[in-house]
Amino acid sequence: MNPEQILFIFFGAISLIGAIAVISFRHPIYSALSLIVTFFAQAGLFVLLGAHFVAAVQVIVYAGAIMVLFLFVIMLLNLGTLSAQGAIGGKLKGFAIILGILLAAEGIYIAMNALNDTAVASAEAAAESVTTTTYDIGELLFTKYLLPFEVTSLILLAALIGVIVLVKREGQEEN
Amino acid sequence: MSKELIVVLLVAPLVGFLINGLFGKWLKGNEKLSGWIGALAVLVSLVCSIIAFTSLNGGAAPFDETLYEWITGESFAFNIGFRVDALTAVMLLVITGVGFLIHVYSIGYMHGDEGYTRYFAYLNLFVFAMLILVLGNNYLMMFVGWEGVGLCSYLLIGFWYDKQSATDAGKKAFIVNRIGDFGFLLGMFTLFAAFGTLDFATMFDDAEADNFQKVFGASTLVVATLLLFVGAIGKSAQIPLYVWLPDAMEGPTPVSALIHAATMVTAGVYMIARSAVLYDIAHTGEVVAWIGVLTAFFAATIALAQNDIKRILAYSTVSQLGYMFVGVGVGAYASGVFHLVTHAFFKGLMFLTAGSVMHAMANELDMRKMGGLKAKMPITHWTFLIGALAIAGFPFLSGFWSKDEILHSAWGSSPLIYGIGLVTAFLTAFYMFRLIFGTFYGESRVEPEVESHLHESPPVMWLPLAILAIPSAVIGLLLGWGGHESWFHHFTKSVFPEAHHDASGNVLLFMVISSVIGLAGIAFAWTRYSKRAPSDEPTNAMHKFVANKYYVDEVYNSLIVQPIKNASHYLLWRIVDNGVIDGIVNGVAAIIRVIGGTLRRFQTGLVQAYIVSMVLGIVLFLAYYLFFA
Amino acid sequence: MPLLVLILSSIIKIVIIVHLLLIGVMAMIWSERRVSGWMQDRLGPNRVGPQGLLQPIADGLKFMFKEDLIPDHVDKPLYVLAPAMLLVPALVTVAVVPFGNAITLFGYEIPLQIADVNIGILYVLAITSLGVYGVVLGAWASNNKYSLLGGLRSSAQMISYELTLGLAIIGVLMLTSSLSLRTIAVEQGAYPWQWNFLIHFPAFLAFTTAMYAETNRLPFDLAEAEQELVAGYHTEYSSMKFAMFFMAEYMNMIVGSAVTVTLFLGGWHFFGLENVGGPVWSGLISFGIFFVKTAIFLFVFIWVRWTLPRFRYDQLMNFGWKFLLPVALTSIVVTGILWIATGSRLIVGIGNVIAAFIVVSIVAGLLVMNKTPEPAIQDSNRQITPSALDAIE
Amino acid sequence: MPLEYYLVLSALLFTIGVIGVLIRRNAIIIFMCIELMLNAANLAFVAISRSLGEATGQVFVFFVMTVAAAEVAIGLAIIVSVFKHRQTINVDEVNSLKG
Repeated sequence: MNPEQILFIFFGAISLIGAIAVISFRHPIYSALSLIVTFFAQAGLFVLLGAHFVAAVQVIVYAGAIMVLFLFVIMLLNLGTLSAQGAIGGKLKGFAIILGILLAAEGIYIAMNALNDTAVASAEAAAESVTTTTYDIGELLFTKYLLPFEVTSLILLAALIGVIVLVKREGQEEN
Repeated sequence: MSKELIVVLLVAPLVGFLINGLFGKWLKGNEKLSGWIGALAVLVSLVCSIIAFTSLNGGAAPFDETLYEWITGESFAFNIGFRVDALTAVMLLVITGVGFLIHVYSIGYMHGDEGYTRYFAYLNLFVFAMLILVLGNNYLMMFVGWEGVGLCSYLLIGFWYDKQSATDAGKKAFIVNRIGDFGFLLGMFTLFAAFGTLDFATMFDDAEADNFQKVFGASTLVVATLLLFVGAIGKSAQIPLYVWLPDAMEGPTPVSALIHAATMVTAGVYMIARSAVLYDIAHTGEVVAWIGVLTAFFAATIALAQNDIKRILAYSTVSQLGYMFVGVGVGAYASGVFHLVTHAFFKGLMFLTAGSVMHAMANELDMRKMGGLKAKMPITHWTFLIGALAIAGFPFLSGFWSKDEILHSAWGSSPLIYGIGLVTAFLTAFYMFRLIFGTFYGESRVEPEVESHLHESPPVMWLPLAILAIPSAVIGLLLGWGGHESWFHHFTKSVFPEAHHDASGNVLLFMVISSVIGLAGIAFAWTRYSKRAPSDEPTNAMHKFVANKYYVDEVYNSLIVQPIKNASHYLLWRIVDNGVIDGIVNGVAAIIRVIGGTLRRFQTGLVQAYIVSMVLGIVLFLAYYLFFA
Repeated sequence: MPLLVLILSSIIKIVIIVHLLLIGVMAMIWSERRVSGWMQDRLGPNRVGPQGLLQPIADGLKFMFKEDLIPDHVDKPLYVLAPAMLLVPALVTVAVVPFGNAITLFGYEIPLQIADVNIGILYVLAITSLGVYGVVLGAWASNNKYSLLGGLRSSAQMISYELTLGLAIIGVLMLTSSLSLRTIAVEQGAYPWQWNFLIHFPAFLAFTTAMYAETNRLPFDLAEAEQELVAGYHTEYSSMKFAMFFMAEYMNMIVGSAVTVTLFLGGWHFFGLENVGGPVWSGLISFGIFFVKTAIFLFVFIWVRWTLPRFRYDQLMNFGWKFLLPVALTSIVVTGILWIATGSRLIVGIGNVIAAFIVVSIVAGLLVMNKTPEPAIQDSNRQITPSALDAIE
Repeated sequence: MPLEYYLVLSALLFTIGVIGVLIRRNAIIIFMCIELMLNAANLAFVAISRSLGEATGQVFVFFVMTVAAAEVAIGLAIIVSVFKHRQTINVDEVNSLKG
């Protein structure tokens, strides 16, 4: 077992455990914390895959900003655990879990088989140890994907305005 | 000649249209500005046209280039490409030159109108479309322009859209034109099926080399050219589709001058001149010539009995267009186009003077209520007189040269056509001077309250008149001196195939004959109308028949319009629409209602229930895709 | 370099630097109190040891031997976790900071840096952004309104100022074309007029200010404003757990200063002094230079504390969003344009200052023009109800 | 490490996210599960990007993160305003979608 495998198993296990914890904890704060753990493990996997830049951005964006926002809202609304009974009864819940297991089985099947004799599989051997640098990403981002890049900026702007409108109007109603 | 020049030439009116069309609201307070923007846009085009004309090098160096690939398929390509040769250059000068003057004239004429900026937007758009029509180097581009000018014509005829008669006239023009356009389209399809391209250059070369798919056997080109001619009949108001043009006079008078006299209606002539090679090979010119001469005669007779000055001019236009078709029909393409040019000037001039009269007479058009206007409106009178003399074929004025050439060529083709043409020339001179005497001479029949306001038009209106009067008078002499050896013929030689019949007979004799005929018409008009007003009521049955335009509109109405209306009402609406289509729609709705009633029970409002079904779908789909597909 | 040497040298470096940091914290506690005393014309601690130098040790001992109280109403796991979550990021950040040039021992050249990561500056930003969790979780776990308010304030504040923190260094990155802290330090050169703080003066100011906010120092210490929130997010903490919060704050200051020195103040460079002496000595001297620079910067921290009063919450947000952020953004735009257009650092520097001045003037002008009478802050933000949202926002 | 391992991990994480969306009633946790699914996709992107030896996949991750950030901002704002109106973020009780 080489170090990469050990690390993969380590980070993979953490992210799986974290993910399961997200959907198992009653309290949203703990879910959020588990999610942060999962994100960290994913960042570790990214580093393992040679994607340092993405790993850093993963931590900055997800752990540093998005999850703080989640915590902020949870704390702001002071959400406790929700009462157990709901319209979705136990049957539907069981059905949902079965569905999920089926979905997972299909996903694993795809992951194991569907890539045979594709371009991905043939290219794999050639490019096992390639590390993409920030420079590569930047170059792609500002040449080939310049338009999508600009469009994302528009999306962010739209989100910004949307949030302001959503929250502002409410505020004025109350005053 | 550079690509850029052509682009500027073409785009300038478009820019004018966009400015006036989009920002007209802000320009409204300053309507002069709006008008001058429109005029300036056309002036730019005019300057470019002149540059293009001079750089043509006497017709030796045509320009033919593709700017943009428009539609590309496996085996065909339609391009946005432009061709400037002698024919196009002449058309460009006419369009932008007359167009510019009419724009300037309109600044004064449309003063104070509610839709001032809209008017100039339409006018600029028209110029743009017309330029595309003449600049295109293939039939598709020509068709785009063809439809564009049709649209603008419709918009401008119905410019005063709150007037019922104007909107009706607009619709009539549009529908009648559609019939012609349909023919044009079919012709285009035929040509495309035969040649696999619509580019003029390749198509004409292939046609000359007899290298094309014979879709209709030997008569392929006959079918194609006749279909194209149907388009020309619609656009250029020939029998039997001429009915829209007199009604089109409902639009503002400058529009009548620009679109329904000088430029758009001549598009058909241009198209045939452009397709000269095809018509020559197909030998369909005779049909064209006969339709033309019949239209010329027929319209001239109607014009005899009209009292509305714009209508007289409209029928005169139809008649003169007929002459042009005679010209291009008998193979004297240069003569036909030459008449197009001279006609553009003198008919544009006459319409504008008619507008000037209307302007002074508070929109009165009936010459029975005019008379003696010469004293009040000297400039208008003199310019109109020049135009009328030109159209009547007064010696050495422009119409004399061009009409003479056409008649001369017609003699070589068929003496009968020549004969009818000559009679028409007499009629033309007669009704024109009936109009002049009725309007400008004799006792004043103007109503008193109108008379007190009678005045000469402002400089912005009479200046274009004066300017137009000059070419109306002399352009024939300048371009046409020497008959078939004239400058104009030399210039356009490269575009048209060799005339296949030589001008026979004594040129001078023909000139004398047509001059005498023209003068006789004037003299006859003088004897009848110089002292008394045009009669109020038709005196005999024949007169009444002619005055009512041979009841052609009524015949069309009862033969075509009413049956279609009835069929639509009883068959299509009552049975097909109400019964079948509504039945299907209602039935579908009923089925969906039943299904929906069942399905709505699944709509619980719980997002998660929906997501569960969504995921179920994904799982099933994936399963099918992975294991069964 | 053999792997063994690499591992060994790394371990040694880690041990040394962590201890230096801990000692630094103690030094900071002492100097903070002494400098405060000096500034307020009083003595400060002067009883334990010479000049009161042993005072931090006494404090530490006291913390250690106090009862480790866990209140009944807290969320226990998070309550315990929170101080560590604050302290660890502060410690970890230091891994990529270059403390000096390389030192040559036994024929191996050892860079004075724990890890030269090629995305070093991103690493710093990523880890810094995690500091907020300690505060927020501690605040929430305390199950105490004051703490919670402190935590909320802190999280909003940190998210806001992180933006400025990140954007302000982009100008530096553009001119350096590298994300590695060592490269950035090396590129700046030996002389102060080549250092980044002159080229990116407005960005430097914005960065420094944002860093003050990130470390929750006065004038940005709203998360623990004594007069309003008792002690903010660490109200319920005592003993070693409180000490950890305390240490984390000072450690953040030290690391922040070190990062600033690296990014803007030329790192270990000072008039070529770092190259004097042999391979060993030059390394030590460069470390010394770096140490002194950081110390001076830390002094400024204390100085600012006793110079500026605390912001009100809305002022804090206004300042962050309406002044610092535009300044940082302007700096990016101006630096980019001028660098491409002229390629002269001098012009970039001058342009940055002018542009920042213009932007600040515009914003200030707009604010003055749109000034409406400020509504009195409602009492309702004492309790967490939906309406408290608006007051906090 | 073969690519398949990463893809299997990604599939598992994604499925956990799906299950979370299906069984949890707290809107915020559902939201987190969506983030989890996005992240699983990111993992697949990066893994395949490495296998192909080019950075395109990472660029897409970058876009996904941007969209995720925008989505979280909007989503949380909606949750906050829903809470203000109805004092709950239980998706079972927020059932105005019912026809």
